[in-house]
Amino acid sequence: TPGTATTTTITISNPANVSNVPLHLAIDKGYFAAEGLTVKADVDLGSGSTVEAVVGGQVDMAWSNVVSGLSAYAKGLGIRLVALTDTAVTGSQQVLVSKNSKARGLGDLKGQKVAVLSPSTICILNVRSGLKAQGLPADTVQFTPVAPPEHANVLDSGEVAATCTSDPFRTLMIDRLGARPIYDTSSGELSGYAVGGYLVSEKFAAANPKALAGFRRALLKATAYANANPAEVKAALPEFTTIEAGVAGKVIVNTYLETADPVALRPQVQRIADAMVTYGLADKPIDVSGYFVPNAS
Amino acid sequence: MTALQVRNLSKTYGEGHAALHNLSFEVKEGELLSIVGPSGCGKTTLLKCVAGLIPATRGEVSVHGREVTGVPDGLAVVFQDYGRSLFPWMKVGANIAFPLETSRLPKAEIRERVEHSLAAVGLEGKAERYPWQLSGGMQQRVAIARALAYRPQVLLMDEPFASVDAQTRSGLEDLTRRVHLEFGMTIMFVTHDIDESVYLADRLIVLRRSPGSVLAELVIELPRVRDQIATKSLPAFVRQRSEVAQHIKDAS
Amino acid sequence: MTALQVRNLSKTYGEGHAALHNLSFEVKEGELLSIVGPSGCGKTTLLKCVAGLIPATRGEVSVHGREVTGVPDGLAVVFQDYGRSLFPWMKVGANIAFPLETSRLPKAEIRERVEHSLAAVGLEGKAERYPWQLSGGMQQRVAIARALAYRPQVLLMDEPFASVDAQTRSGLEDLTRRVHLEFGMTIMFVTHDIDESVYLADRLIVLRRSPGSVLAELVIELPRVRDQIATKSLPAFVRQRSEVAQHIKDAS
Amino acid sequence: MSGGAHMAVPAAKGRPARLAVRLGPILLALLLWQWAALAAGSPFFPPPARIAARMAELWFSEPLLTERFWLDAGPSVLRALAGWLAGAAAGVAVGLVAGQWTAAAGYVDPPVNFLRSLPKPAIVPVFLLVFGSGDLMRIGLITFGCAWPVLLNTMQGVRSVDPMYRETARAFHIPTRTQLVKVVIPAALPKIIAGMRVTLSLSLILMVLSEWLLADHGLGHFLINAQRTFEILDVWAAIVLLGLIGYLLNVLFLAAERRVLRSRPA
Amino acid sequence: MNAPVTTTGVRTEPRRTGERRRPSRGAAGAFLRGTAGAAVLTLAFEAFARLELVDARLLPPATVILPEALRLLTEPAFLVEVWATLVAVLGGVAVAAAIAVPLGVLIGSYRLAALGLTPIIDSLRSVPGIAIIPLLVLVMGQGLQMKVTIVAFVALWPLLFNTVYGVRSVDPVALETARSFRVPLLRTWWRVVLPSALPLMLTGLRLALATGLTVGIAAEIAVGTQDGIGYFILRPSYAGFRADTVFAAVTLAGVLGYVLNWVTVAGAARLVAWDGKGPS
Ligand SMILES: Nc1ncnc2c1ncn2[C@@H]1O[C@H](COP(=O)(O)OP(=O)(O)OP(=O)(O)O)[C@@H](O)[C@H]1O
Ligand SMILES: Nc1ncnc2c1ncn2[C@@H]1O[C@H](COP(=O)(O)OP(=O)(O)OP(=O)(O)O)[C@@H](O)[C@H]1O
Ligand SMILES: [Mg+2]
Ligand SMILES: [Mg+2]
Repeated sequence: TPGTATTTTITISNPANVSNVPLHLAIDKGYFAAEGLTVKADVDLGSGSTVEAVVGGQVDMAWSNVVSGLSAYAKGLGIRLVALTDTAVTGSQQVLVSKNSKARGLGDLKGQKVAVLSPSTICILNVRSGLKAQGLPADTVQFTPVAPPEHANVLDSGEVAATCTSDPFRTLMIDRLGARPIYDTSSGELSGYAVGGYLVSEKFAAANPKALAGFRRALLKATAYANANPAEVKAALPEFTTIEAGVAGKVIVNTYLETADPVALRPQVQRIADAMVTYGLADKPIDVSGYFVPNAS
Repeated sequence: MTALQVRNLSKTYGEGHAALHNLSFEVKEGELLSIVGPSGCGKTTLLKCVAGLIPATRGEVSVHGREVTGVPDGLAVVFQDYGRSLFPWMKVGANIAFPLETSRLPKAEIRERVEHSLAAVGLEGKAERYPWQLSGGMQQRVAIARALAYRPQVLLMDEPFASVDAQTRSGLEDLTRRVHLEFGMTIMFVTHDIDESVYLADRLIVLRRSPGSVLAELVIELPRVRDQIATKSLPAFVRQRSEVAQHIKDAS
Repeated sequence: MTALQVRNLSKTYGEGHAALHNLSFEVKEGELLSIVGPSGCGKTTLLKCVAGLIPATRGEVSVHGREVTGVPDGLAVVFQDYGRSLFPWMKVGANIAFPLETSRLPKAEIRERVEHSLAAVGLEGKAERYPWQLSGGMQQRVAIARALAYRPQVLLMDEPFASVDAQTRSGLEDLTRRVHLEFGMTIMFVTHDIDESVYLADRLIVLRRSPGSVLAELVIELPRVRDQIATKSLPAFVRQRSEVAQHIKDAS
Repeated sequence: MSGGAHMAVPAAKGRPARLAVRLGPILLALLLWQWAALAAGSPFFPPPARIAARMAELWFSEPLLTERFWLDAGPSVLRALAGWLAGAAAGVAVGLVAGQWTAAAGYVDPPVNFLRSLPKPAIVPVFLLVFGSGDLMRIGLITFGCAWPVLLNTMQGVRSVDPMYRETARAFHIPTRTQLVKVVIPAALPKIIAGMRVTLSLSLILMVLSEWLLADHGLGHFLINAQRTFEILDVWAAIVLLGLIGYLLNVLFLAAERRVLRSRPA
Repeated sequence: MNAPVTTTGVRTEPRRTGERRRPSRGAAGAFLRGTAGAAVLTLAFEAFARLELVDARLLPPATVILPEALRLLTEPAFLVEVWATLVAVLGGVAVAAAIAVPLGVLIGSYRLAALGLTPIIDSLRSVPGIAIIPLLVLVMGQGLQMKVTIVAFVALWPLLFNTVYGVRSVDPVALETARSFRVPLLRTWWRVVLPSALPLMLTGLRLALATGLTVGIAAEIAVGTQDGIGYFILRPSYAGFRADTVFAAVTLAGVLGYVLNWVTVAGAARLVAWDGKGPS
């Protein structure tokens, strides 16, 4: 059973996105097996409940974006970060306007609504930092959470002036609807931000230090492989995500993080935590020093 | 003139349960026809067919020369199952006034008719009660009052006095004769009481049991204006009474 | 022995509508008591109080010496509103068998009783019909059959023959006398038919109208075993019949 | 409709006793909850006392209600009620027609049963595309969801009207319209009301669902936002507030129901 | 439905439909009428979609959705998901019925029970099922157990209220009859109260099934479970611009609801054949 020291099986709930390709590569290539781990990855389609499932012990581990994870951590829910997966590159997430929109930049969206995928997304930090860079107040635009599949709907029907969208929807909306990017979220103050990573519960971390260390090693190996073979990443996408082969070729693939020591990642995460305070996603400073699962070996 | 004509009427319920078979008779304008027959012989069925409430299986019914498809104009019914024919959500007064409300009668006239007909059935001052606050016999009288207040040209009554005591019953019988004569109302009166059927009727039909059809028809030889004591001791009454009784014995 | 005792019974519905006032009488074991009175005088109310279906406002009722709080053991009621007291979702046979099912009677015995009592009320072969497929009078007879099949020690009947024809009615009256004598059944019989009340009763009570109380009490002086023709022509019958009629005139 | 079926039960006598019966169980439930939450100690299941404190802070301080209360709950409740009323009206109207005319029911039945089985979250986008993201779409969605229970109950109620009532009405030449208003509806009323009671709370639930998308205020927005940002206490506060509103609406509804059904046999 | 009223003020008989006019009985007539109704709905939707107020790739017309739905019907992968949803829905409704019927009889029969339990019930049922999904996930994960629970939670209320109102509208004379024969309480409930309340309870069941189905699928969408129709809707929608498949699956969910309802109605027809014939 999960949560005991002898566990070698780890169940993971992960969304079907680009960030999780190395995880699946590691499974397919037997890297986890080599560490004596059985990893079961359940593809989770855009639910908001993965953190709850981790805390409740229904799954051992879940992928979450950094801002969501941090905000759960800051609320004292007893979760820990095992590893970060990737960092954003240009084009991985953009603010899109519709074909007929006259907007050229963030400033033109004044007083309008932007669809984001959740109320705790890095996009809000990025857009607000972008606004600040142009000398505009943070409340120039309003954010409204919309599930990514609906981004095309709300933009097309004019319910929002812009959407902050990642791949594959970003590619699809540009391709099919003629949507136009006006801002790239990796362009500002947080450029190269970490996108997300794997969370476990405090209890699980304490009980399974060895297994988690093994997990990290295997994942690191897969990460290196992925960075070295971008073509294979794109080929793997249609297999475990919902992305169709035709689109997968055009998808922007992030840079996977090849860091063995999680502590080295602390500045990366602290930077986002600080930005959350600056841009109003957290009401008090978050100290991320206790956030990481320490390396056991 | 013929007020009501029934020709070769048959009625079969569901699959093959015949209730009426090839019934023919007519009622003249302003006539009071009694219908007697054993329980279950099809009296209620006949009445509902005449009222156009249920469709005949075969044959036809016409009222004032027009074939009955729906409920004919100017016709009212007093149902046997009075308890269920009063609307429990309306007070007694409202129950009586209800059929009148769709007419163009002025409010005051409606109110007067309600009071009048309630008084006629001996229920003065009960207009503000609900039907379920009345005794069985009182409910039955409310149903009668409703039909009377409606002033129909043709009135069908299905065992209307079954639940009232002898004294009230006599009063209601006389009331029936009175409205019949006063308004020239054509009345079809279903009963299982032989005395009552003879006392009330201008003409009388005895139905035979299963499937119901006409066994006998009598023209009642009594004066138009009748009296409970005097009329019932007339030799004609006594004779026709036992004649009907004999027929009913044959009918069962 | 006293089967049923009513002492100073009063019943007031809702706010101050008195239906019964200070009523006292008793019924001896194996006696048949008729209750007559004008419509609305409180007969049904009295019967429901005796059956423990509605609570008395004042006074008390006891059956076989035990005060009535709920429905006493071994008691059955035939309701005036027969149409609604039959369960429309049960066939006639099931309606009659229903009260027997909780007894420990074997299935065969129940079936036999159902058939027997149906036959007794002249409804052989109707067990598989639904109540709403029967005529009014037939429904009423089903309700009677149900009570008979139950074989109660005390039977309360509320105008049970109101909707049946004279002939059937005579048959049912004789049936009532028969079960009364055969099973020594104590019966309280509410009716508004004077002939019937006298013909059936061992003793008779006339109720006065509003609020109901006892106006007169008669011991009927007729032989135990009766006959529709012979008994009704006895001088005692004729005398007591008109005595009751006079009382009822006073009662209204 | 104090209920034909109330079987010889001594009704609670007097006001204090009634109050005790009314409040006793819910107080007991609250105590149990408080105890269980404290015993469990999970961050996801805060004790009711803390939830109450948070609710007071959010909505019930200042003189009586905070400005925030009107912002969060006001428009939401109005939307829910508007949708509820519209849905009930539509349900009663169609239900009457379908119940009264068997032929009409034949036409209406399949589309109705198809439509009411559509998963609501999946059709929100359709509503969005058709009605936009304003109140029209939200009220439309609530109406859409609330109409079905009322419709079905109305239909069932109309169909089981005692046939004697209809026959009586027909025998007295009551025009069809009057028959509907004065006979069929009153006879079916208890069942129609049952349907409306079911949908009253449903309207709140649909309100929350409708506010998940593109709303910038309202309880649904508050709830989903709290949930996504792991403000567990706020989630609970919103849930309890919804329960409270639902309870209050039902109290009003029951009072109205008692008035409407006052004249039924007891 | 308007009664023709002649100018002289003489009331004429409003045309009655149904009674005289031979109702086209039987399955064939019903099927034809039903098909006609469905066709009208389809055409209306088609016309709306063809107006192109909305991009056809986001809201495809019926002529695109229906063939896709037919294709899905022949796809075993889809049928497996239908089964998964069905199990959760039927399980949940069964649990709900097991709670709602006894509770409803209790509340419908006893004023005290109604008085004491109504506050709790009315508060509980205003809680949106979807709002408590994360809490349920916490306790029971994202699988069948969670789905059954959430379905049971939402299906409970229509069943409960229809039972309560059904029990309350039992004819008092019928109850007096049962009491007069000293029929024991439980038996009275079983043989008198429940049959009389049955038509309304069956309506509750139909509501519960539809609500359970929509919420079951909603839960599948909301938590991103691994199976069920919701999953089948979610997957193409996350692939982007697969509105045809999404709406085909949504349509089939509606069809499933229709079938469930039809089965209930057909099953109920015999049970409540007496309804609308006699009193109560
Ligand atoms: N709805 C129905 N379905 C099937 N059979 C019916 C229906 N209504 C009446 N019947 C049958 O038709 C026959 C005639 O019934 P009807 O009610 O006309 O008799 P009736 O002469 O009025 O008797 P009563 O004097 O007892 O009221 C009876 O045998 C009855 O069982
Ligand atoms: N539920 C009730 N609520 C209020 N008043 C009632 C109720 N039931 C009966 N009454 C009244 O009590 C009185 C007696 O009624 P009851 O039914 O006992 O009369 P009854 O003697 O049986 O008359 P009938 O011969 O007409 O059946 C009547 O005046 C009636 O209006
Ligand atoms: Mg009859
Ligand atoms: Mg009576």
